Amino acid sequence: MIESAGMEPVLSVRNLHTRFHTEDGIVHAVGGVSFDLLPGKVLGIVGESGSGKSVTALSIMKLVVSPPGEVTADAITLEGEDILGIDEVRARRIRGSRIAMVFQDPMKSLNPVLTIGRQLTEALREHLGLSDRAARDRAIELLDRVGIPMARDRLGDYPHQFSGGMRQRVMIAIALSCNPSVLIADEATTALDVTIQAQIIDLVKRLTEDLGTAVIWISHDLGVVAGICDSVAVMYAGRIVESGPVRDLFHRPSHGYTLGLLGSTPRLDDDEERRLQPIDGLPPSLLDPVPLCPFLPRCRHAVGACREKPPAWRDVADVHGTRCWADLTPYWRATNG
Amino acid sequence: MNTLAYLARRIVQIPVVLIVTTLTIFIVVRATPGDPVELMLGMQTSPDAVQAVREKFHLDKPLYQQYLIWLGDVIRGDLGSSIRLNRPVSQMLGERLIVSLQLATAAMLFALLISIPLGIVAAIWRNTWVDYGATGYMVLGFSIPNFALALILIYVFAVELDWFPISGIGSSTSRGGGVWAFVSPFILPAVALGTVQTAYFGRLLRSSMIDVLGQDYIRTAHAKGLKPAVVIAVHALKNAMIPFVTMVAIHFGYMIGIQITIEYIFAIPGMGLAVLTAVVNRDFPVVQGFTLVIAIFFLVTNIIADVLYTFLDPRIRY
Amino acid sequence: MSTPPLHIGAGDPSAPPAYRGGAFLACQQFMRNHAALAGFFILLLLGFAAVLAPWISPYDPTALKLSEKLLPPSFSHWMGTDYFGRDVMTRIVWGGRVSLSVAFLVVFYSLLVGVPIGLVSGFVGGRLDNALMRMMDAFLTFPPLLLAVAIVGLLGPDLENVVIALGIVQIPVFARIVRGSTLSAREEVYIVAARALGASAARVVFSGILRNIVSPIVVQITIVFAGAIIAEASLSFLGLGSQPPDPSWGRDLSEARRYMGDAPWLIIGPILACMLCVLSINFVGDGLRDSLDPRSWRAKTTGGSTPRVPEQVTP
Amino acid sequence: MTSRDVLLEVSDLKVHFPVDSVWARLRGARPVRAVDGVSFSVERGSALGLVGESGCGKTTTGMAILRLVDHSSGRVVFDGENLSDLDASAMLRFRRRIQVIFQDAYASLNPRMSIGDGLAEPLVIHGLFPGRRQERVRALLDMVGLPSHFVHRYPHELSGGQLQRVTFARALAVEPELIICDEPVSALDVSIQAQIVNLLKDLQREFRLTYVFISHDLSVVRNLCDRVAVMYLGRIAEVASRRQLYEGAVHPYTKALMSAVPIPDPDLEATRERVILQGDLPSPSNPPSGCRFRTRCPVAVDRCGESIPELREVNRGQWAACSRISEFT
Repeated sequence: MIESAGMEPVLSVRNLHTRFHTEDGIVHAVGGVSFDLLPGKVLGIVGESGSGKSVTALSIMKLVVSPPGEVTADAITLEGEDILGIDEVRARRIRGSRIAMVFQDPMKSLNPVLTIGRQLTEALREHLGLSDRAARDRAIELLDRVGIPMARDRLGDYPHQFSGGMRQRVMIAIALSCNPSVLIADEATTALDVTIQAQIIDLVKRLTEDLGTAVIWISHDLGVVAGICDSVAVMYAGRIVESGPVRDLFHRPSHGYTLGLLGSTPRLDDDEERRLQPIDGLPPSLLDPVPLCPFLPRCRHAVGACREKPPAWRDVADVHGTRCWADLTPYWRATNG
Repeated sequence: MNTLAYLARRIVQIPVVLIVTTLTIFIVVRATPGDPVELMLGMQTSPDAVQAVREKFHLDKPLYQQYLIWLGDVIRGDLGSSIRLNRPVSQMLGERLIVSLQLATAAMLFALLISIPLGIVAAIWRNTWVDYGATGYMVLGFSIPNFALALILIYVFAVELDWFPISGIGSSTSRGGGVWAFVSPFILPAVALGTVQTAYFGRLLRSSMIDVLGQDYIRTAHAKGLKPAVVIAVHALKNAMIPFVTMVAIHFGYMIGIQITIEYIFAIPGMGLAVLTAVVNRDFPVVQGFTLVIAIFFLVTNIIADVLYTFLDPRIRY
Repeated sequence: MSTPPLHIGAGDPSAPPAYRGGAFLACQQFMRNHAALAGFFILLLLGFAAVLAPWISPYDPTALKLSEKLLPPSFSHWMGTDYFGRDVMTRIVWGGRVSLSVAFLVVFYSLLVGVPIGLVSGFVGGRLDNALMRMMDAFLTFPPLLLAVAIVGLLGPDLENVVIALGIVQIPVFARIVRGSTLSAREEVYIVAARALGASAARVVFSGILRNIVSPIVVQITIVFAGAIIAEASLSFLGLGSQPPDPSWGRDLSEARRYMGDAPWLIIGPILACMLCVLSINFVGDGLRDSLDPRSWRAKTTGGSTPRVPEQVTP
Repeated sequence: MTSRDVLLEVSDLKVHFPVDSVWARLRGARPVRAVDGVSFSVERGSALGLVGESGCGKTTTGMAILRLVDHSSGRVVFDGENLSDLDASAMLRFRRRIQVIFQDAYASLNPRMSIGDGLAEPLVIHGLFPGRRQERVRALLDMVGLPSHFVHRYPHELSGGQLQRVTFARALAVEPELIICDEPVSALDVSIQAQIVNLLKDLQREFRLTYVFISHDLSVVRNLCDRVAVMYLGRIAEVASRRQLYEGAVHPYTKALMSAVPIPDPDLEATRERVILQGDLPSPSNPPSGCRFRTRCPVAVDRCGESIPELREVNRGQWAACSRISEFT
């Protein structure tokens, strides 16, 4: 859990659980996630598909449909205000104005039959009560800010008339239109080419720094997370298994899964002879969570305690914690000398 | 501009399709046994009289010449005249087409009135009793032949309750005018005719709506904090309507042909009955003229469907 | 909104599961659909009744018995009698014989002609495709029922001609569906993969494409079958199908119309029979549509993984 | 590099997709020049990485080598024989020797065939292992690390990584020499991706396979390939050995591309110099005149628009297509 160090967190989540009731049983997509997001900071959430990172974001946004979804938590606090128990009408006022979200595929995330201008001004009119004219002016300003040339002329265009990178810029403009205090980017650059990804990351960094927006950056790509985030939470099978400041976490990975991820990831600056160290096997079923560490069947570093009791959260350094019984420091030192 | 070019191209294609269509009909009609003149004049007529009629309708010439003569006349705007009734085909067509279009429009209005709300609520409250009720209605609507429904409607609403007249379409003047006098004879036929379409359209709208509601941009719209009604009415419906409107236009083109049983029951002087009579009597000019118009009508509604598609979906530009 | 990421990993079961073919799995899935199963059994029942009509019906469907005309439903005549004193129930069973056999033959003939046309058109493509499809288009410019009426009208009112007319009307429908599925199947990566493996054209057609267009064809069969039953009833109703005194749902309805005020039960029987039949076919069709999709074949006994299409991570 | 054993040689390959409709042509639509003059060679037992962003023509190049798309001009020579001239039946002989793996393993397996049937299909097509096909299928599954009872499974029952193993097994069934891998690990999670990458390496060593590895992921390519060709808009920008490319790329595009690839190391990321390219990829149906990259190139000058730069050898074995290359090296 990323604890606040003195500063008041802008978003605080405690023990979030999200379950989906399906034909086959209850899928425990998120199983007790807690974190604090500090103002102006970027928190990365990394994990593979099915680890529950997107569902965590949707749960905070109150976008999980119930049924089949079911979201419970001890607390979800946005800028000191409890948003856990609020009704749909108040949740709607928060969405898009105080927490905004950017999704993976900009082509699918924009409505193909509405103009960019329409989609951009919607939230402005809804949340800020701007007139059509004022909303239009603000939309032009926003498009300009996200680097779309000739913004004024492009308001009447449709999403398919934009390239992939441009579409994602539009999505970012929509998300930031009401100056939210939290921006959630869910695999926002995954569908883009690397050169475009670099543009978008650069843009998000610049804009959120200017606006003081706190960001949750969800990604499966450790490299992207290393470049953009202040702190990182690693998710596996619906739980945060390790979290800490980004440098600390990458220099001292303290969970078998984090270590496994780093070992599996090929690097541009690799030794040519380095053989990847994959994680064997497949992720576990989320249908019947086991009480023990869910990573145990795939873990190379399991110790006796792992087979006896569920892993407890323990600190390995200042605000750097892990849910792992094994002490991995020696191993990590040895392999990365 | 490109849409216009596409439209022009589609319109240019119409005559080609029509020539294939009319030629097929021409050959089929002439190749089947039965002589119109004998049917009309009976056996006792003198060979000279028969010959005279034959010559008048060019039936003495080879088939290909008959077709070319007919085609030439059509291009000049002359559809010929009925062998049986000795009336210009175009005149008959005018009367019949108006009646058929009126009935088709009434049935279509009924179908839209029922199917649009039905499809939308079924999609929004998917897998609830609302949905089960709506889909149940749709399955029943699919399964009942329109003439059977017409009989039930007649029994309940005309025979037992006496709310609506059984016939009267096409003879509006006889009742002394008034809006109700004009509208009331259409109600039962329109309901009988439109019920299958309510089921068909409702099902289509439900499935396209469900498809759209599962799209990422709907999630985006919710993430913007828009009101659910706005998300449905603006973001979902506009997309779901694209296949729907296209299908409605195509069905309107077919409507005229499905009417035949309904015309038969309610004694409506429409296109279907006219074709039926003409076919039985081997009244070549009438069959030829009516099929031409029906084919044109179908092709035009198809083009309208395509144009609507481009109009509704900005991604498509031909 | 978002669907839950149902990625449930396969912990390989220790015991290998027993072999189960696609047909078995499809059947298994079909059985889970209660409406489809019910429809299937009703159809089976109607089929048996139609085949065994001469043995199970206590009355003669055509013999006149004017002393018993227009009797309301009773124990001896479950659905009453008609104007000529014939048992309505008996005529419905015999009418089913007509309807089902017409529908069966219509499906058979239109399939026999339509499928090869569609297959050739979709697979060969080019000019041949163009020519065949323009021909099909010409048929499609007429509303199907009107076309059928015209054909029967020309050939003369008779059940055989009804079969011919309805069959002709359905040929383009099958041709188009098969062509469409062939074209889209041709673009599938696994067909490209088969070509890369060196598969011959014939192998690609039969093992790759045909397997995958079976399910749209089967579903279309149910639609055509249901449509043929309604169309036969419509044509008979118009006096173009079976001729008196032969029993037929449409024909009987047409006659019952005249006595509707006095004997409403005459219209109820044939309508119910026709609806029940079409309804059952529709349910079976829906059930087949689902169960023929291999993604629905998850035999719970195999344990382990659930359906999962690989997540697209790159453009 | 004395006796080079070249297995595959591609020279001046062009694939242009013509505009089908007359109407579109009248409105001035131009053919898409997906691949526009690509040359490279691959030595037996080595792996060539073909990298580039979406739309650069890398996949089309692979498909043209396989003759799954028709090329407009150029030559593809496999083991001394010119595949471009062969008719379909002559090509069949080579289908056995050249195999392909696609990105979407699920889509590349027939959903209605069990895994066993799918693996037996290539054996049937080429008449291999008559009478022993069942054993062969089980052996193939074993080779790619899958249990033999998978023969009874259907594709939808398997995970992404398992499916990709199956497609490898299918490719290996006919004992090929060359395998064209089209983004085989891009759709997989990293932990599974690493399993497959290692499997690819092991299989290459065991069967002396040659790979053309098409990928957008420079990090994976570095791990797996001996030589790398970088493509941009249908042409090769730079081709070099792995070491030369990753430690001394010369083409401005290669440099920009590499600087955009994130590295999982926060310290490095904080200090790395990043070339952020402006704008988007131009359309392949209307590429810029001269050097294709000049519209986004940070060092472009006027003369870059004059002529299309040819690949020139900059260092031994390192070739780049840039008219200003002499100024950078």
